[in-house]
Amino acid sequence: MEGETPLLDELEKGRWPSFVKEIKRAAKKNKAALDLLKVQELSYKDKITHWKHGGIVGVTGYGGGVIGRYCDQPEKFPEVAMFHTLRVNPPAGWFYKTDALRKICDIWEKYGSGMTNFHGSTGDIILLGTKTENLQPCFDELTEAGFDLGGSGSALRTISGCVGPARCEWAMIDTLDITYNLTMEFQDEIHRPRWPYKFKIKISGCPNDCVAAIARADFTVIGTWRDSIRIDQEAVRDYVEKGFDIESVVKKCPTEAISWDREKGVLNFVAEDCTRCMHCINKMPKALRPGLDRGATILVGGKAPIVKGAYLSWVIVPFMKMEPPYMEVKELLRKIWDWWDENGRTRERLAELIERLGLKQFLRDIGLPAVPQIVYRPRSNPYVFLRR
Amino acid sequence: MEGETPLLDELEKGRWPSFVKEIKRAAKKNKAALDLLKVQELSYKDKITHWKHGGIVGVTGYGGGVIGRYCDQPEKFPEVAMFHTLRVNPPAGWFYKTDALRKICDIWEKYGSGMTNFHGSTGDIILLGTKTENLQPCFDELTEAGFDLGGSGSALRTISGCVGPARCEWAMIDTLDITYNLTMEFQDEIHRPRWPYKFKIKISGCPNDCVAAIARADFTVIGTWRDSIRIDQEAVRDYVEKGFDIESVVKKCPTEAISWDREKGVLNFVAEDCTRCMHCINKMPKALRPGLDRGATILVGGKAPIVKGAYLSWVIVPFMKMEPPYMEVKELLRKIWDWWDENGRTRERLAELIERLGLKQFLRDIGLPAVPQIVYRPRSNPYVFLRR
Amino acid sequence: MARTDIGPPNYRDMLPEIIKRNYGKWKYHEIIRPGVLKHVAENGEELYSVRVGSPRLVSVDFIRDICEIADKYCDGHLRFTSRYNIEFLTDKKENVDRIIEEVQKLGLPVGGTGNCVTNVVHTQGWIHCHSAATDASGIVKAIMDELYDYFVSMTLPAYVRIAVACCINMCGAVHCSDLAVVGVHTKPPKIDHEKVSALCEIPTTIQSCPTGAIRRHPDPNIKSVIVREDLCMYCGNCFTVCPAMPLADPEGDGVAIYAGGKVSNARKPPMFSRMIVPYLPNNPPRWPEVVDVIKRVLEVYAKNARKHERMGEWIERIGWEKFFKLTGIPFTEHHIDDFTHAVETFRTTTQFKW
Amino acid sequence: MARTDIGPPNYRDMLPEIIKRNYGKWKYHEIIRPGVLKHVAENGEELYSVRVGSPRLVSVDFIRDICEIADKYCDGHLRFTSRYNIEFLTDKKENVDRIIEEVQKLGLPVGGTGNCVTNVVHTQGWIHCHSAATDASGIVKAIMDELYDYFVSMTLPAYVRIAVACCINMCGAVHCSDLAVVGVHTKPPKIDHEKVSALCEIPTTIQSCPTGAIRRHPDPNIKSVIVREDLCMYCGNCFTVCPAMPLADPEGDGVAIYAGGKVSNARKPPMFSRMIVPYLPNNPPRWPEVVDVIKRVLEVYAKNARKHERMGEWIERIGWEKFFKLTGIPFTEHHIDDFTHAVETFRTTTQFKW
Ligand code: SRM
Ligand code: SRM
Ligand code: SRM
Ligand code: SRM
Ligand code: SF4
Ligand code: SF4
Ligand code: SF4
Ligand code: SF4
Ligand code: SF4
Ligand code: SF4
Ligand code: SF4
Ligand code: SF4
Repeated sequence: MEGETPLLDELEKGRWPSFVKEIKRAAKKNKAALDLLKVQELSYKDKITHWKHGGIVGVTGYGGGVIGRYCDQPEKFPEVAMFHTLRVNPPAGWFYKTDALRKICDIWEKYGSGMTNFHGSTGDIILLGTKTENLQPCFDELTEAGFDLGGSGSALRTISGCVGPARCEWAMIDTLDITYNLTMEFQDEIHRPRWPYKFKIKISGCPNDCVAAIARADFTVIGTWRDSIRIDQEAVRDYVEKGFDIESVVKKCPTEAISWDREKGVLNFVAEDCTRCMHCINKMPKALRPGLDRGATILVGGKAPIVKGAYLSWVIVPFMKMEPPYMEVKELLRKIWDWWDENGRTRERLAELIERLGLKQFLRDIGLPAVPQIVYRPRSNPYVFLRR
Repeated sequence: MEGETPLLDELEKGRWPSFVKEIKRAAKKNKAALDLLKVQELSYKDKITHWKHGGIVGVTGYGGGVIGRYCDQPEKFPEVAMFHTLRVNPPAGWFYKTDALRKICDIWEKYGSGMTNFHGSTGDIILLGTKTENLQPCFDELTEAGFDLGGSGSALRTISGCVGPARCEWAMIDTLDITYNLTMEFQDEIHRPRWPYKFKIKISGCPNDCVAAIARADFTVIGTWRDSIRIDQEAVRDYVEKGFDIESVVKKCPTEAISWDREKGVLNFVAEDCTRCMHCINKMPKALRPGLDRGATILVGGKAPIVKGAYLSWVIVPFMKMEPPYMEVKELLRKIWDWWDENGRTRERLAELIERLGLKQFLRDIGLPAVPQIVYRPRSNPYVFLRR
Repeated sequence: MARTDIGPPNYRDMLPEIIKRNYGKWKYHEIIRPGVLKHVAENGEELYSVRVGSPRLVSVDFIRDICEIADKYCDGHLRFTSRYNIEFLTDKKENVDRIIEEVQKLGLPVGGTGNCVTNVVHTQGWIHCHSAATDASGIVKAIMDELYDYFVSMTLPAYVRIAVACCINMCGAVHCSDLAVVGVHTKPPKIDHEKVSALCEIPTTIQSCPTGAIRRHPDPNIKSVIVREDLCMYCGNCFTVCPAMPLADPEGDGVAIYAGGKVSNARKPPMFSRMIVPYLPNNPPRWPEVVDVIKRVLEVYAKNARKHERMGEWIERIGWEKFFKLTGIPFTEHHIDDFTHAVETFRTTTQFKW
Repeated sequence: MARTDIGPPNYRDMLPEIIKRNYGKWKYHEIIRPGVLKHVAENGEELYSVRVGSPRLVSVDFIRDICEIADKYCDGHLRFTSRYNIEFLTDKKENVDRIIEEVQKLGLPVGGTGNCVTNVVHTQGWIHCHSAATDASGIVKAIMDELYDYFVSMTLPAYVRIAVACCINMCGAVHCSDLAVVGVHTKPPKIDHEKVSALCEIPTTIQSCPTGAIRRHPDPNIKSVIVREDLCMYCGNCFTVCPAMPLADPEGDGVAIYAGGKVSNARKPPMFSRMIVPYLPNNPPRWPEVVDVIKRVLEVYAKNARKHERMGEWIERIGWEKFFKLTGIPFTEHHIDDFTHAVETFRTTTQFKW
């Protein structure tokens, strides 16, 4: 292998851990990994990808979970002539016991290239590169080991949630349980694509949004509260006494809901002005805590640029209680899917459909009330379809 | 007349001066004004307008300046069966000598209803209501008296500018002279409609924009400066000593360019952070004054909602010197008109055309450089026509 | 043959002597009382301007009345402002009180300066326009009778600029005013097919509709158009190009109310006004429901905004949801934008108030 | 027949005991040093998390390596973060240093917490994707080699999140990242007409183009399409639905750089990233021009922003014109939006800096 990949070898240098080293490691035992290394070197030389569109490949009974992939130089790189990936649905919160991980490693060493992504950007375990004939047996062993495939294609994609109540003091909702519960409920929607396009759900425990749900999910659940922040004034003073620059924090409150009374040593707080942005809580976790009347804000439509441009998610339900078995959110999801399925064009994501038909129409059809929290501001144009 | 117009009579009551009183005043001497009163009463009763579309009426050699108007009940109200208005171009800044005004009054008493608007929203003197046959003689006497018609239809409309250097310490450009000079230069464009739609020019002496140019003009000229605000610290202290709440002013500076050093009694100022919004100058006119390197920001596209929605004007030239004979601005206007004329559809205003073809295209075709001052922020989408 | 293209009189010929002397050389100004400005020139000369409210729709005799005052106290000079107010200009301080006295004799208010409600920019309405969905002068009169005290004083947190337009063409400044009333049709055009064939160019008419609601008449023998009513939002653009498609309707017509717009670049950039009430019926002669909303919003603003804060700046600071709460104005689905750039108004954050 | 629809393992089975005991009962946390979090439960129990950088694209042996550490010090438990970092979880404080030691032996950095540059969200690139206009892992490696010190420290004004995507599909978070690199094609698709007839559904292909650049082939005998090159902005959506229209090109392909996006609702609402450099050529293996821009912007930000201020919050406060000035990045016409909601980015005020 030495010297054969001069360009990639450059990327073994430097302090950040090297993926090239990883491929080489796999290549020592695995021919596909070796060809992968060579294809990648060639791309570095040619400045072009050497992968072609995948055909329809997969496992029995599923319409997704596998991304088909072929090399454009199969003669030169026969081991990666077919090089499909499996998307494996991870446990909620990406918590693992080592035995579970080792099982995956063993299976993938047996059937695939030995290369993986922990994780893909949607959150799946990505098993990177295998031949068509290995897909089914690999899948069979995975399910045997307790793992199932995630979503791909025009289906519900693998749901993800932040670490939430497992390790975060700010989780206003049980992100892991919601992720798991919805995943189990919607197995069919995940495995059998039948919608206009992909659909993503992401769940964050609080407005810090540690799974970037608001930017990357068609259906975004973000924990929040309705009552007041809880303030331990003693602990606030303690921060200040230890030299904490409380003014710099207070200054950045977007609503001026908090102010620091230096003389009295009191953090004044106007609950009705607070928009629960988390900022002050983030900076003083020992002194400030979210309120106790908890639930979630539901937003829809986040996505990347294809085709009509990127969208951030839009608030559609300012507050919803989130208690198992999460019937309200499931019902809402089903209604939205039906509406999208009925009205959406091929490759039209929810946001684009809502933009095309109007948020007003969407709310009406779904049966959600129009409240001012849904918009930043009312319309400026006079073009009201009063009677439609 | 008494008792015949019970609804309108209601509007003679109250403290604000009454237009009904005015119509009645005119109606005493003028039959058309009397019929106008009655038509208006009928509208108040029927809750509907009784005016119909005007045909093409006007004066010899002009394509505009007159708004044709007909009553939908000519038998009942023969005196206003025809009821056209004349738009008379006022002196820049709406300054008058009383003899000039009296002449207009006399002419209008002779040929029209005796009712007027001082002024219309574009800024014209509106002579409200006359018959077709009176248009020409009325016009002839008006020009005799030194007045000409303003714009209407798909033409350059009557230009207006704020009071500017005539009575305002903040005029960074000579709004009256620019208004007058451009008006004289573009008489043909005002009187002979030949464009896709209307075109408006408004000129304000400073960013306070006292003629609402930014909202209502296709071509907006707003005075500004490039150097630093001039501060008379003595005068600032004087304000403060007299009990002026300087903190409330400083707090509203959008860029935090100013701050008040209470101890030293000094108004700190960071010139490069100031965006010349005028706020602090407005509040302390005796202490703060605009800089001395003066010119104008040129913006385009302001308009009301028809058809694609309302637009505020967009910056296209951050700074342009404005010295007579204003060649640079005239040349720019001509280029823009040519471009609009060539590319615009019927009833497509400049903003709509720019939106359709792209600001980038507009700048390129007009030959203006792309500078960051033109936008609030760069694009977020990746859809760049790199080669177009 | 008459003279043409002479243009307006040269403004120079209209200026008072003190202005000619100090043109471009003003140093600062003060508002010495509501309605009276004092401008001081670099050389120390003082110019007093007395600002006076006008109903705008005036008779020639009204103009003669004010000319008389200007002759007496202002050497025959006066001006109008960009919002229809009259300004009497004098370099003699002692004339100020006399002007005020004479003006008040005529029943005209002195004010409109500083943090006040100044004159209302408005339009023709039923007085002259074929497009009108409401009257303009009448609503202005009803509003200003109620807000009179705000014209003659300067007690508000900042400027409050009101506009009224009689249809959504919005002649004037409705789209960028602190408070605005706009006439709205709420029924699709009624088509007179015979008149369409006679008067209207069919392709232009079809093309005029921003929502594509207008189609060729299905019967090829009828040279006319039809309107898909579910696509019509009553903008009236078809009526502008085709007189055979009037929208005016005594039941359907009424007004919408907008708030929070501004034009000046002071502090926050210019802002559009935004719809706060989608529809109120026409109720002449005094439109009490309209006046009530305007007054209520103004008073909530006056009570809650900070010093120097324009209506829109205040609302954007507290949030629109809070605005609706404080004013008690109901929020409806119609407030939610569904026009071209609607998505820019959708809330993309969990930040909001209850 | 294999089992299907079993779903993922139940997360409960994966949680360490201390988490099971304190699930939902955490009280507060501290970052005791870069890369090490201490979470304290209501009952006083303490959980330590050691966060470790991963290249994401890893071999099964890498996973086994980290499993070994977890077995030794964490009772066989570990987790990954939403940004690919590995977290070793232990309730024994004394294990923290040991974990760090072992991890460093593997050549992995400990950090990624607080006001740092954490791991880069990224995508497949030339490793696996047919759409790629650039590589992903390679650019990430080049950037992180350079920004390594920012990963293992917490010296920045606030969080800096970087993303890399290999094409404008933007798998990941490019569109809302503080700094982002995205692969861009800059040449229109090259059409293989024979393959089009064989592989592509023509109407779907035509419809896929957001700008309407794709037309039926003028020759009716050729069952294919043509592209109006002046309307194409190289988005690649046609290639996604029709494999016979590849855009990849060694000369044309490269990357664009974006800045100022964020996701959290803390302080300012979430923001989109915005284009700061329209195009840089692919220069593997280390993309020095790209790394240079990223580093330069990061450093200008670090020097100028206020405490707690994210990149986008800082830029919006000082103004984009100032950003371009401070960074020395040239502003070009390509920065000016000309897509659907472009007008919302045009400056509607005289307020700006020089
Ligand atoms: C006379 C007039 C110009 C003219 O050519 O006619 C004028 C004159 C002055 N304006 Fe104005 N403005 C005039 C219409 C406007 C307009 C246009 C409009 O209202 O349609 C605006 C933009 C309004 C908006 O933003 O919606 C306007 C925004 C200002 C501002 C900025 C106010 C703000 O804080 O937003 C100032 C500064 C100030 O007063 O603090 C200002 C300041 C001034 C000053 C103080 C300038 C000066 O130094 O002389 C003048 C007296 C102000 C006063 O009334 O207290 N002028 N001013 C207009 C009087 C209208 C009226 O009769 O009420
Ligand atoms: C007279 C006046 C209202 C007034 O009472 O003051 C007026 C009256 C009319 N306007 Fe206007 N506009 C008047 C100032 C404006 C302004 C304000 C301005 O110029 O500063 C605007 C908003 C700025 C703008 O141009 O966008 C304005 C925006 C419109 C529009 C919508 C244009 C748009 O692009 O959105 C129309 C509709 C049209 O052009 O078909 C319109 C059309 C009309 C027509 C001609 C009606 C029509 O559909 O043909 C009205 C004739 C009324 C009549 O019977 O006399 N008028 N119009 C104003 C002109 C007086 C003058 O010359 O001084
Ligand atoms: C572990 C992880 C969640 C997970 O389920 O995996 C996580 C964990 C924590 N986040 Fe986060 N965040 C995690 C991804 C995110 C993301 C998503 C992303 O980066 O893609 C965001 C949104 C980023 C954005 O806005 O672009 C995110 C925005 C925050 C914020 C808000 C930061 C801000 O001021 O904008 C906080 C609050 C803070 O730290 O002040 C926060 C705070 C926290 C706390 C302190 C919560 C807690 O009390 O335990 C955790 C440790 C923070 C730290 O790293 O210093 N977390 N956090 C993610 C670690 C990613 C990594 O390996 O670096
Ligand atoms: C593997 C992964 C990137 C990675 O390396 O992590 C990926 C890979 C692909 N994505 Fe993605 N996307 C991946 C997460 C995302 C995300 C992030 C997320 O889900 O949070 C996004 C942005 C969010 C979104 O969905 O909008 C994303 C937005 C896209 C898009 C643009 C969709 C849009 O509406 O804008 C496409 C294009 C398409 O659907 O045709 C796309 C298409 C693709 C395809 C299937 C290429 C294609 O055109 O068919 C890529 C297959 C690559 C390959 O060869 O394996 N991928 N893709 C991620 C999935 C791994 C996983 O399951 O965990
Ligand atoms: S989103 Fe909130 S609850 Fe979830 S991990 Fe981040 S800070 Fe904790
Ligand atoms: S959570 Fe945000 S809005 Fe509420 S007080 Fe704290 S900083 Fe202010
Ligand atoms: S726009 Fe400026 S220069 Fe003109 S009158 Fe108003 S304040 Fe004075
Ligand atoms: S003009 Fe405006 S931006 Fe400049 S210092 Fe004064 S208030 Fe601040
Ligand atoms: S606003 Fe409408 S109704 Fe009123 S004058 Fe203008 S065009 Fe006519
Ligand atoms: S009123 Fe407007 S929306 Fe309705 S048909 Fe006419 S042009 Fe179209
Ligand atoms: S960003 Fe584009 S090239 Fe990269 S993985 Fe996603 S689809 Fe493929
Ligand atoms: S790359 Fe995009 S813009 Fe170009 S032809 Fe294909 S779909 Fe159309």
